[in-house]
Amino acid sequence: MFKQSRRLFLRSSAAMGVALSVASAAAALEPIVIGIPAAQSGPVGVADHQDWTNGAMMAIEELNANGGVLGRPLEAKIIDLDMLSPEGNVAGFQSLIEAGAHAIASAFTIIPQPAMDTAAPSGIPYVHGNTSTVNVDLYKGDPHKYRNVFQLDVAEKWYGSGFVRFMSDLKASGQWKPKNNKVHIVQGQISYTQLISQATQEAVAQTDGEWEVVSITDIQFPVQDWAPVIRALQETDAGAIMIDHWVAAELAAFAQQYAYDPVPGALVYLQYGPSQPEFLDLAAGAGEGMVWGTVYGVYADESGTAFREKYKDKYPGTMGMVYTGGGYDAVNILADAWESVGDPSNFDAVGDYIRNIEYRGINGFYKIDPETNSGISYPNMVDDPEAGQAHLFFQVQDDEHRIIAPSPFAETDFRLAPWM
Amino acid sequence: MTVKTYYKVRRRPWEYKLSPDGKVARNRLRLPFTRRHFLKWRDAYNPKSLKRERRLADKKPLWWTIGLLAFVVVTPFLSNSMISIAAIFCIYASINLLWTLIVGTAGIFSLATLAIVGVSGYAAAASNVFLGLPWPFILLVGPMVGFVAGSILAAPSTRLDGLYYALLTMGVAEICRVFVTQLRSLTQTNGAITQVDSFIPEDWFLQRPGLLLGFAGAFCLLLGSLLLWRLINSERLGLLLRTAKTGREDEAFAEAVGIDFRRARLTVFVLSSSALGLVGGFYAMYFKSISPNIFSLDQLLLLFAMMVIGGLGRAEGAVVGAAIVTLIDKGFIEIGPLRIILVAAIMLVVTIFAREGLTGVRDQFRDFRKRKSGERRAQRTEKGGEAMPEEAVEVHDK
Amino acid sequence: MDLGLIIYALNLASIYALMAIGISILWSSVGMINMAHGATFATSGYAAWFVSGALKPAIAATFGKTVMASVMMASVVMLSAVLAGAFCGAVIYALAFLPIHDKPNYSVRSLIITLALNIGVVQSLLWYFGPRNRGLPKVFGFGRWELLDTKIRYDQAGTIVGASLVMILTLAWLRYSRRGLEVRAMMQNAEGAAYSGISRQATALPVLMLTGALAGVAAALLSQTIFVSPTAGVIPLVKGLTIALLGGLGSVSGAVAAAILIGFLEAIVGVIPFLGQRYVMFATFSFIILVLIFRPRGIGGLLDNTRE
Amino acid sequence: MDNVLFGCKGLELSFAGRKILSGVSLSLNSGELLGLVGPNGAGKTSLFEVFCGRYKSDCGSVFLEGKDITRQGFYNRTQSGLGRTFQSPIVPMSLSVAETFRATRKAWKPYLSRHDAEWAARLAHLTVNWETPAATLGAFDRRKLILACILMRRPKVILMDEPASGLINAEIDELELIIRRLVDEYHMGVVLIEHRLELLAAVADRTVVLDLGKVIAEGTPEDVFLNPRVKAAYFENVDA
Repeated sequence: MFKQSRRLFLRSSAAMGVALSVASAAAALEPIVIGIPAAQSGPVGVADHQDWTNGAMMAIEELNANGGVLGRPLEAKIIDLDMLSPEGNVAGFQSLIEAGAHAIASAFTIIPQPAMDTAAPSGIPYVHGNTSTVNVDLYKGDPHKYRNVFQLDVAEKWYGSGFVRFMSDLKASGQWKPKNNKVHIVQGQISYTQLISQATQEAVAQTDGEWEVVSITDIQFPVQDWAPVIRALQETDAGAIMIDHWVAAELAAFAQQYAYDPVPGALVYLQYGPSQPEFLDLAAGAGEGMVWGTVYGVYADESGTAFREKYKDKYPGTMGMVYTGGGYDAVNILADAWESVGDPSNFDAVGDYIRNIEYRGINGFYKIDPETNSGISYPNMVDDPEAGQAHLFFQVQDDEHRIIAPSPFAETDFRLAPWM
Repeated sequence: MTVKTYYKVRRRPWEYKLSPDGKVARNRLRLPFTRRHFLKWRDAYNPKSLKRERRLADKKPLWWTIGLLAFVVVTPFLSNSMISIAAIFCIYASINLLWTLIVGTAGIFSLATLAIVGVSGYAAAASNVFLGLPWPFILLVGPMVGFVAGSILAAPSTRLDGLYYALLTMGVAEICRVFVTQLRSLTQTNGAITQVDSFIPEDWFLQRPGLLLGFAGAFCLLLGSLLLWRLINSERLGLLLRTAKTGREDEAFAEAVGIDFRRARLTVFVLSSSALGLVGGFYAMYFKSISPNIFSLDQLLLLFAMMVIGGLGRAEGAVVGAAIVTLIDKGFIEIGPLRIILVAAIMLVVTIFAREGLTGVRDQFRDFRKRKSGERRAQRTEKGGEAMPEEAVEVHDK
Repeated sequence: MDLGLIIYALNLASIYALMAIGISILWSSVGMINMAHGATFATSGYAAWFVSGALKPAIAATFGKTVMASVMMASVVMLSAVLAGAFCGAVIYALAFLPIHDKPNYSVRSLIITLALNIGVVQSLLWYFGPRNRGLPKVFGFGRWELLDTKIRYDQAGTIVGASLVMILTLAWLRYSRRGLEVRAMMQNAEGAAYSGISRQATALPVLMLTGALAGVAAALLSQTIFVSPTAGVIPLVKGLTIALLGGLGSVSGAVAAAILIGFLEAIVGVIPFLGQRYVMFATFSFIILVLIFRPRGIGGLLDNTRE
Repeated sequence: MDNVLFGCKGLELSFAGRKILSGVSLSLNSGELLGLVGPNGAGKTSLFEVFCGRYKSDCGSVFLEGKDITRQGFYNRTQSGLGRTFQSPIVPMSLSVAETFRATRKAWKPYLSRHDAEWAARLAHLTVNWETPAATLGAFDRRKLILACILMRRPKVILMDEPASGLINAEIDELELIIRRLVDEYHMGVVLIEHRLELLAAVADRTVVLDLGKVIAEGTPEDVFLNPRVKAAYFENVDA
């Protein structure tokens, strides 16, 4: 099983080389370079970045097999990003820009400012899935400078209101009868989880007593043992539990320990972490019935299913549910832009194209909100399912992630978890 | 009759000698207001030719000047990312130099170096972002906070043994990291302070002119650190501390001749801490942001690796090590985690084979050669043992 | 303070103690601060995962779903972790002890070499196995007991019992075997031991292998609760080091006492409402700093005479 | 005893319940060489350590020129004019002789000049090349080095802990010469530890015998030799 990540990645790079030489017409021309800064040696985010790289590589191979873009082959330039420190971000982005990248496609970085500041002056189109409010604020501070920095998905705060809406809808549909209106939030300490927690609390406050946050438990990465958290959960005995944490392995450990000691009847929502492939493997069945969500996930509709199958062919095992599609879409969006602009080196034209793009990808419909230079979320911001990226809610059913909301994209109905 | 052969005791290292006019009186430049000379010239008469010969007894200043000049001349012609790497190198090298002062000169095994940089950087950045002080004050606030932090941290160092003190300082660094990440007002940015004002104008930031200006600043920082190193390590404080360096007996000697080495240690610690504070402020300005990563163990280990590879306790070690590791870590990001493995491998090999890092290799090799030639000479003498003093008169050029 | 909290504290304490004892013994007998203890921990975890994964079909085929199968699985996991740990110890012996143990600056250089090994091994694991965490087979099975109205998970109970057992065995070995006598002689006075004919070179190897095996056991036990990953050793290393120092380097009983203290401290801080989990590290280090300020050589001296 | 230069009153010292010193009182005049003798374990070196402040006494006081210096640190006492040498010939391991002198000259203000160092070296009969690393000196030269370093500041009192140990007879003679000159010409007070009584007889003006932390005899060397308590302490097994 261990073969899949690194070795397959190497193999796929080799395959790309073959594809390059086959595309004879394209091979003669100078390649279009996509820079991918991916954390490979840091303590966090390596798995997500691997997903993104896999998705992007898949798109590049497909495009190259079809003759490339503008007759030119695509080439990925992957570097190891130290995304925790300013100097790491600056060094990574600078080296990509200097390597002659025509665009940068990045999953995310923990401190966006240095990365954006490095990319912005060069005017290079920089598309990413940071899912961050900081990003939006920075853009609003200087829209001209950051004009070519696009956050393909939405800011993380939508996770909060989305979750509350999901609970209300689920309750209204009658599939779940909460035993009380209490919500217990377990929150991590980074900005991402903190902002989601804040947004959730605000959204709960607006429900006029339909829900009520009764307890907030703080946790700190790395969580070695969830026993104290589970004790706190049982003391509160809330109807809905939100584990606002993003490290898949630790959530899997939570799932296992929770399975011994569940809070009867509670809805368990694990926020984003289970999207990472290792969750199902590690939880080994204990994740059954747990709910999680993402504002940027791979759909299960026709194109989404096709993508999932292709992906699983290429990278066997459990598939990541978020950044795989994200990387794939990002490259396709860039390819679209280059195809219609005609000159990948004309950064501003490419940027203008992306700003006005309307693209339906694996992770939903991409349209850049001019206010924030980032995506649009359904149903949080728009009511038309095909006007944004759906905030998908998954439930682990029979050891598989199944979409249970929002409506047009749901694969299946909510199912009561074993402890409910 | 047996022919007696004479051997040279040992080869002299090849040395370039000036031959000044023997009749002119020697006149040396002095540093203003002191009795010190710039370079350590030594004149002597050659007993064979009876000519006056002049040699540079200490060539290190020459190498430093050549190296730094080459570095500062070449860097502006490099690519943007190389200029950034050069600036990062300057910053890391400065931190390493100051850390070497603490660990090597003062002999206090502190792991809170980056914590001091971080705390002062954070305080300086906060004074700018939240209190609205203009950027020149960052260069004042940084050292002040560094001074305070250094004074607080220095207090327990006289009571604790090396390893225990190292643990304590590691704990302090961890507490700082946790504290900063817990700060609710910094939650938005994951504990980082961003958009700090800088000596680099906003429009130039991370573009060529800005990079060059940043590099110039970082280079000045490095020069400043080297100057501080020189002032502390080669002057009175350094001399006093070297007297009390190697252990209890040395400390007893120092006290017996009236040296208050504890106070000297604390002085060096606090001075270096203030300078580290300045580096912290500069760091926050250079990147316009500072993140909790500065307190992380990984970052500390990276800097430690630099010092070890270059040679612990030497200025040239701190700088050479910083150059090698920064280049690998920031320049070879394409090869991914392999580069970290490469750094670890270099560290391993250097430590196994070199006593005092890369910059100590030359001395180590000379010692080795001396020992070997001594062994050979001993074998050649008739008794097959060491050359006795009375035999030594027969040996040419002893 | 109820039983559940005590169990949780003991669970933490037993893992910490396993790591800290290894570091402590190693320092006092061989004079080496082993920074590669974390790498040993991670490597053992991966070895257990790899071997158990490889042997899973064979065991399933031979024993089916019987109790014997789970016993076999458990012994495979523990054995492979222990062997891998001991092997890592031997590697550390070959790289960080043998070439330099009679050279200048031995203690600093061995620390640096083990540090380099730690960094290198962690990154190699990350490079070869990828960033994904791996789950070990559950040696103690899934489930929990109800004891006095408290729920005790099998893995918690197993860890506490297993760790205590291993520690008792180790201490007994040190106490009663000839090798153990030699090790203790070296712990008390390395020079004196050398004069009475105890070879430092010959004794260092079993000591390193033993401490490596202890880290292996810790890895196998902790992986019952969390998972195996390249960086899994970082926290146990930091905790082990701090606890060994807090216990007064070189004092085994001090290390155990410190591990229990820290285990309980972490458990209690975790449930204090206004502090909570996020202040656990904060509290731990503040506590250690306080102790060091009042007792500059840790708490070891309270229990026995540590080596000067 | 009004012109007492240096002394102590009622010093008590114990380690882990064991009495090392009990009620030791001594006094030293300027220009006097006081011999301190006693069998092994009598507490001679411990007394020195208390004198120079490396051990803290349980009670009692140490005074120099009428000033109480009990609370001062070692280096402070050195700076007030109390020199001390050690039983083992210690020198800074990483400095040359010249550097050692330079460090000593600059130990505290006012800094001394190189001439002071040269004067002290001559006084201590130190005739080695100043570029030699101190660690490579022989035992006698090492003792001379630390003595020279101490002499540089013209101390009032010098405490010497077995300066003759490990020296050959000719060297001991030279040492006696040096010490006598310090006492006679420069009127320094010297306290000399030596456990060989016969050596003290030649140089000391007055001798104090210490046994089990107590002063058991005091007087000229000849008187002390005949004291039965001293004989008992030294030759326990012999009927005295």
